[in-house]
Amino acid sequence: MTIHTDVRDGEPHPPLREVKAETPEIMYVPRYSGLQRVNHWVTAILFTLLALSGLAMFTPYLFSLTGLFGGGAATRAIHPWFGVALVVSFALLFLKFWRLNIPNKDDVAWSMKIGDVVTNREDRLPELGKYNAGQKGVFWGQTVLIGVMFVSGLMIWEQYFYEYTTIETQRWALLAHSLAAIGAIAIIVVHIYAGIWVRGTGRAMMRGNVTGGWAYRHHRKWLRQITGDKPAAGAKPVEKHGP
Amino acid sequence: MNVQVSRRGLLKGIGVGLAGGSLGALGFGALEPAMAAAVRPFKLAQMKETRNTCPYCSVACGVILYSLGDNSKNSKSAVMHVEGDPDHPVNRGTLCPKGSSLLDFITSETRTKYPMHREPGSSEFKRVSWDFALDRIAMLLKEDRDKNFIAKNGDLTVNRWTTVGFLGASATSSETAWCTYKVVRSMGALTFDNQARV
Amino acid sequence: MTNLWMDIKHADVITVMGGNAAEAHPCGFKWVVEAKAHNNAKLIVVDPRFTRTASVADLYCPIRQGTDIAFLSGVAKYLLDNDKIQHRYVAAYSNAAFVVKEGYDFSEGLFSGYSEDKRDYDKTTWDYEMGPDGFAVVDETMQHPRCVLNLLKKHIAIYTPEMVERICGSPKETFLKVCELMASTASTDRTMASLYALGWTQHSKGSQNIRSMCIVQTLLGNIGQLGGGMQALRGHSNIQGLTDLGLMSNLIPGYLNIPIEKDENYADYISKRQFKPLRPGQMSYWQNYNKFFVSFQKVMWGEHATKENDWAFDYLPKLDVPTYDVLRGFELAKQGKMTGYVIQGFNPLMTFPNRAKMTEAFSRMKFIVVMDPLQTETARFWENHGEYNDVDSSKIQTEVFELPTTLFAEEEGSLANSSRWLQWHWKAQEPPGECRPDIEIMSAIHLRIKALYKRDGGAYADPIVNLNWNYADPESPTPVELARELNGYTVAPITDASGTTIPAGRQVDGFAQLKDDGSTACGCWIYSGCYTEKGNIMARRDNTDPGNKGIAPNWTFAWPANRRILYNRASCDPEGKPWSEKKKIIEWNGKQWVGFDVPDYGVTTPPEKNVGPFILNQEGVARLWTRGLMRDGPFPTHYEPFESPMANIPFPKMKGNPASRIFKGDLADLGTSAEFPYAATSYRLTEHFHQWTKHSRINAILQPEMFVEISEQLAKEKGIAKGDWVRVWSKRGSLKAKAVVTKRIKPLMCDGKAVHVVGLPQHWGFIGKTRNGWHPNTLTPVVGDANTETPEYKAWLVNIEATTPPNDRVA
Amino acid sequence: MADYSSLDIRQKSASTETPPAIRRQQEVAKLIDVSKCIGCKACQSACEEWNDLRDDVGINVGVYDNPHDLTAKSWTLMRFTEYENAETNNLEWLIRKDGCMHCTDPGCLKACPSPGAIVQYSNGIVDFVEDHCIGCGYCVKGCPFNIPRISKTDNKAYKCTLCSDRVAVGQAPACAKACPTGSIMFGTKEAMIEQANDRVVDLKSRGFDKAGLYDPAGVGGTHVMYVLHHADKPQLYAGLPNDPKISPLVAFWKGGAKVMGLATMGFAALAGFFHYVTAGPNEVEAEEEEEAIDMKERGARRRDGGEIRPS
Repeated sequence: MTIHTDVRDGEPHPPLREVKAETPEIMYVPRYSGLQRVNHWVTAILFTLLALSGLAMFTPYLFSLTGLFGGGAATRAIHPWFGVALVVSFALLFLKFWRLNIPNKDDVAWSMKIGDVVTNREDRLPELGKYNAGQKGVFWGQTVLIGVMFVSGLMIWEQYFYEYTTIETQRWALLAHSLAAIGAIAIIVVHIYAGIWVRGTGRAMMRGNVTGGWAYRHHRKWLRQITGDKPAAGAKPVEKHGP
Repeated sequence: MNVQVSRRGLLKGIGVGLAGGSLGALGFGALEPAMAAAVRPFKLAQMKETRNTCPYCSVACGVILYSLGDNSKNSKSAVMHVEGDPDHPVNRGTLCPKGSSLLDFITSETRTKYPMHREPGSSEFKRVSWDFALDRIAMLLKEDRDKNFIAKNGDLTVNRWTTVGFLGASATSSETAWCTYKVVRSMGALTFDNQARV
Repeated sequence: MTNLWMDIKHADVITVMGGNAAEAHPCGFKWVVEAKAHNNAKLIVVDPRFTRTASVADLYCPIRQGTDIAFLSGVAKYLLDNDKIQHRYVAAYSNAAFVVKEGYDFSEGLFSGYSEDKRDYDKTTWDYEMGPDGFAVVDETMQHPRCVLNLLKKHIAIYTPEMVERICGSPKETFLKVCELMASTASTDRTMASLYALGWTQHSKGSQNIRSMCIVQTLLGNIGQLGGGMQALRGHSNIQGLTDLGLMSNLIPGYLNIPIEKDENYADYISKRQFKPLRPGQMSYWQNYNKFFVSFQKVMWGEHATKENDWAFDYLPKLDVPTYDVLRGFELAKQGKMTGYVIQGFNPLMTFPNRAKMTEAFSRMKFIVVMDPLQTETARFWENHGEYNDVDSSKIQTEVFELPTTLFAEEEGSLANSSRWLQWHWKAQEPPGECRPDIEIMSAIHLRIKALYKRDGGAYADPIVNLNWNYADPESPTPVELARELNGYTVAPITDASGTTIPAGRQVDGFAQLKDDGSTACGCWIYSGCYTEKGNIMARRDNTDPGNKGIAPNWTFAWPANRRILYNRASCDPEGKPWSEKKKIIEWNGKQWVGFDVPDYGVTTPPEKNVGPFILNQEGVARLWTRGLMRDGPFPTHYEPFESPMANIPFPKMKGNPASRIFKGDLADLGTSAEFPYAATSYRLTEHFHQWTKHSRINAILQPEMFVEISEQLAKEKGIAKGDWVRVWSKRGSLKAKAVVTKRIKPLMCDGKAVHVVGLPQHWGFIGKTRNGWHPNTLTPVVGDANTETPEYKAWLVNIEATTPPNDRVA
Repeated sequence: MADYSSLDIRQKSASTETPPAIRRQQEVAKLIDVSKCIGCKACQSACEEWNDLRDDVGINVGVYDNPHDLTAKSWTLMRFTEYENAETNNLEWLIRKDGCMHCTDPGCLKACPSPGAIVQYSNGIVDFVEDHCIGCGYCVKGCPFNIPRISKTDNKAYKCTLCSDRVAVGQAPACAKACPTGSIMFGTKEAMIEQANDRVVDLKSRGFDKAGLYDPAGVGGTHVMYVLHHADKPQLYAGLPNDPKISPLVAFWKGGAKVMGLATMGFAALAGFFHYVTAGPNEVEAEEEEEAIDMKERGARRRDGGEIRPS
């Protein structure tokens, strides 16, 4: 049986034991397949384009953003098509990940300890599966908001769907669309920040894997599951050494 | 007369406009980019005005025909817009939906443009020359007049011709009508009528 | 119009009946709105439909089409019963006091002298009793049983409000409201203007419809007054002009007559027409009939019209029948007795009654020539356009010419409007393609025919070869040259009334200068003064309006003699003082008549002379009774339309107008109310002008497609919904149209029976920008007014049902 | 081009800078006297002719209204209503000329996201500047009278300009000039209100006690006003709004929502930033890497473990 190992410096492989004595060996845990990563980034790019073109039409202060898309009329014309593309791309993500994002009791426990979450006290948090409540929040939040924006977007897509709804409905749609967009953007800001804040997360979407330690620290249940380990009876969280 | 006044008013308008223009040139206009684009230039400013009368109903509203070209040799005049004549005592510049759209009447696609001739039994018109048409019409008229002219009824001189009818047009000028009258009556024609009844 | 458009603003009451001024004459109607807004006038509309005129009316009264005489006779009765007449006016300015000859009688709807087989009257009993002095007998006291007023009372006695309601379907209360409002103008300071159009003329008794209102207006003293009068709103821009210029079978310009066979020579002809006053000292233009006639002959045939040859009297054709009007013309054509028709700016196929008959008539002619700026259905009657014109071209042997002409924007000249104004207009652009002015076309035809006659001779060529044609360019006489002829000029030196001599070759100042000795020539005496030595009077554009009377005396030229309000002498009392200061037009200042308009009277004739103000009439007064003038009776009488949903209530024996001419074939083509239960009528919409504007994109947008208007009740009965396709058919034809189901048409309760009205606008055809459609003439009967032969377009019978779309509209 | 226009801008849509406001022109207005209107459609005709518009030739659908609705090529329209007045038992044919009302507080302008695509001149005219129009249709939602229409040809918004080109040179709008009965009058707003008051007096004298002027305050008054015989029931006239005002939805979307939205997004970003500088990054420690490996080995020992695969 083999163990995936790696040496920080580029030396040739010495025998296991010796190495183990010298430098700590790091295990890498695959998290996302290539396709999933592509899917995520396509969605991300579309989201950005939508945000920029949407904001341009949302407030005069940002109207100049229409310059990025070749002017106001072009922006108006392209925005809904970005939307359609995003919906398709996000739908794939959704199909892939919705099961893993079904909330469970750990999420409750985790959410109770949100204080420790923001203060980086992982040691005080319950063991978690592949996703924590925050990540699930992002997932379901976007799912709902994108849904809202899609439906309301069609209603205000003057060029093709003007006749199908009353002007009053379109007014509601317009408002809903804007509010949903604000929400979605805010969530994305948090999502991105989380990626910066929790080190080692980025490579999950860049390289597709995370370090064992990252998995151990943030998603231990998931790690146990994939390593086939069982928590020691009554095992308590390891004492944290040092400050 | 008020049309003069109104024309002066118009010129004043243009003056103001030009003033505005030069202001614009001085850079003030730049403050309001929307304005320049918003207001369409007044299209009649330099058009030729011709006084005319609406050819439809008998109110005979005064109309002003605005046309392209100033009668200079190299410009072919064409009516571009029709508007009520503010001087006219009856319509005072107003026009009904027919008068207001006289332009589309003048420029109608279904206007006749060339003499057309349809031969007996044919299912189509063929374009012919004026001379062909007029020669043939004159010939047909004379032929029938010579055949059916009635000089006497018993010993009464009656000099009438009734077998070709003539209809006068209610929109032609009185001068045209008079010309028609002379031509028709001189032939002794009696079957002669106009639109007075319809 | 006896008055003019702007004058309507002075009216206190305006009645629109037999017309729909708001829709047919919107810009003239502005003066009605003006009267309402600034003269607190009340507007009455009497119409089978609640029209757009009714939408701004103060009082709307429904009426069954073709019953106007009953309605107005009812009004006249109300005025007489309630003593709501302007007594002095009636006494002095009408023939109320004239005594009628012994022997006149009226019973069961017929006047004395009727001949069934001739469908005509011997009018000898309709004359006045003549005194030994050779003048008509007058009974100032109006006690004489045979004086006009008493005969009138007797004649209209039957038209009680109840009878009016039974015949017209006009609710009694509404009818009485109308009477009261009209009666309010019997006072000297209030006037009513009557606006009418083809809603009165297009009936088998059209002229009598108008007479009925004339009687009412005369009793109310509203003729010749500011804001009063009979306002005939002519249909076309120059139909007034064409009538003035006599483009009719029986007329010479200026309402002179074409001689009839019995007029053996000039002397004989004149003697029958020369004016004979019926009252002492009565003056009239017609005293000068001979001058007008000779001057006309001179303008026509110049030096070829001489005293010796009776002023070329024989150059004129002589009539063997009263008229060769269009109905007769196309009847003859249908019988194959016409060789051809030359049609100038006219679309008879889609205009004259009974489309099928028209198509047949055209198909039987050897040739037709159509001169028009627009492509007309007439010029293409032989072309198959599916159900809209389902003909077999190969079977039609008619040779057809379509000659392109210029239109108003491409020529100059004058048009005579309803106010009798001759307005000059100018050319704005060159015509498209090879269009030519009608003048050039007519000239070309004349010159060619003249050349043929000169070369080959032929039937009586003299009037043609001798026709006065000395224009600078014979191929193209200018409108100015022609206008100068119409005005008239001196052929030889003349001395006018003031004693001054006018050399030869000068334009005359007016018809007063015309002579009967051949020294003057004049194309149309009533137009005399339109183009004098002062220049083109018709081109005057001074719109100043002294006294704000709405007269604008220096705007163009109005015939006769630039007079704007006819009979304006009647606006003053017999002493020459205006009936009302507020409504002053002219007055007697002790020496002469002065005021805002040209006096319709001898300018220096003093009131004491008692010359009647109606100087066009031999009586000098307004006619409540007409002597020989009307073919169908001295008084109007209620006759049902030839196709009517009900019998004539007061005169059950009468079917239609007994004096109307109707041809055999057309009589057979009349339907009965059993087969065709609904009362149809045809009319204009304001968005369109006849079939011209269907060529104009904008108008096509405003009213794109033919429809018929019916009441909600009839729609319910027939299971027709808004916008459905319906089929409407009569004894003569069938058409399809969209259904406009409206509250504005309601069933009329006539004699306890609900009469449903079906309205058909008349603006569509198979050429132009609008959707293909039919013209109501597909359905209308061929019978005309007894006096003018105006077809009965306003009242006939149809049936209606829901149907499928025409083939070209099947989705 | 700075053309003949002598009209100054009072408001511009989506504009971040305020137009010069020292010049004040007299406000103009069009007064439509419904009681004088005969529904002849001269205004429609004159409008299409002057503005060089030609709509499609439609069909008849059983009413006089043609075209059936306002379009990008029909900026004004007669709307016909047959009303049986229960009080008087009279049939009334109420005919209203529909078209832009040129509100003092224009919903279209408020809603428009494109700077200068909708302007209001200081004489009160509200004008669309198609050059700047992006075709989003927000003006349609902003308008309380359902007036603007987006063209299917060029995806730009169109409506009555009150003939700003004519007014700019001191002429009345084409419809007003044409109107045969003077049902449409044009002048300073002041003069029009005066005129309206005269008309109301006349109408009351003819039995229309509820006659009045329609100059709805909900939109700050309009520069197209109506004289109505039944001013108490504007709805009668083909659904003329009783009390038009800019929809609260639009108002909130263009007001509160904007601020709130920008705030929320900004806040999220700042929150992150400050959290980072306080709590700092969340890093994986070396022990945790080892624990992971140990865990792996324990797991492997427990059962002849297979490969570790992403789940």
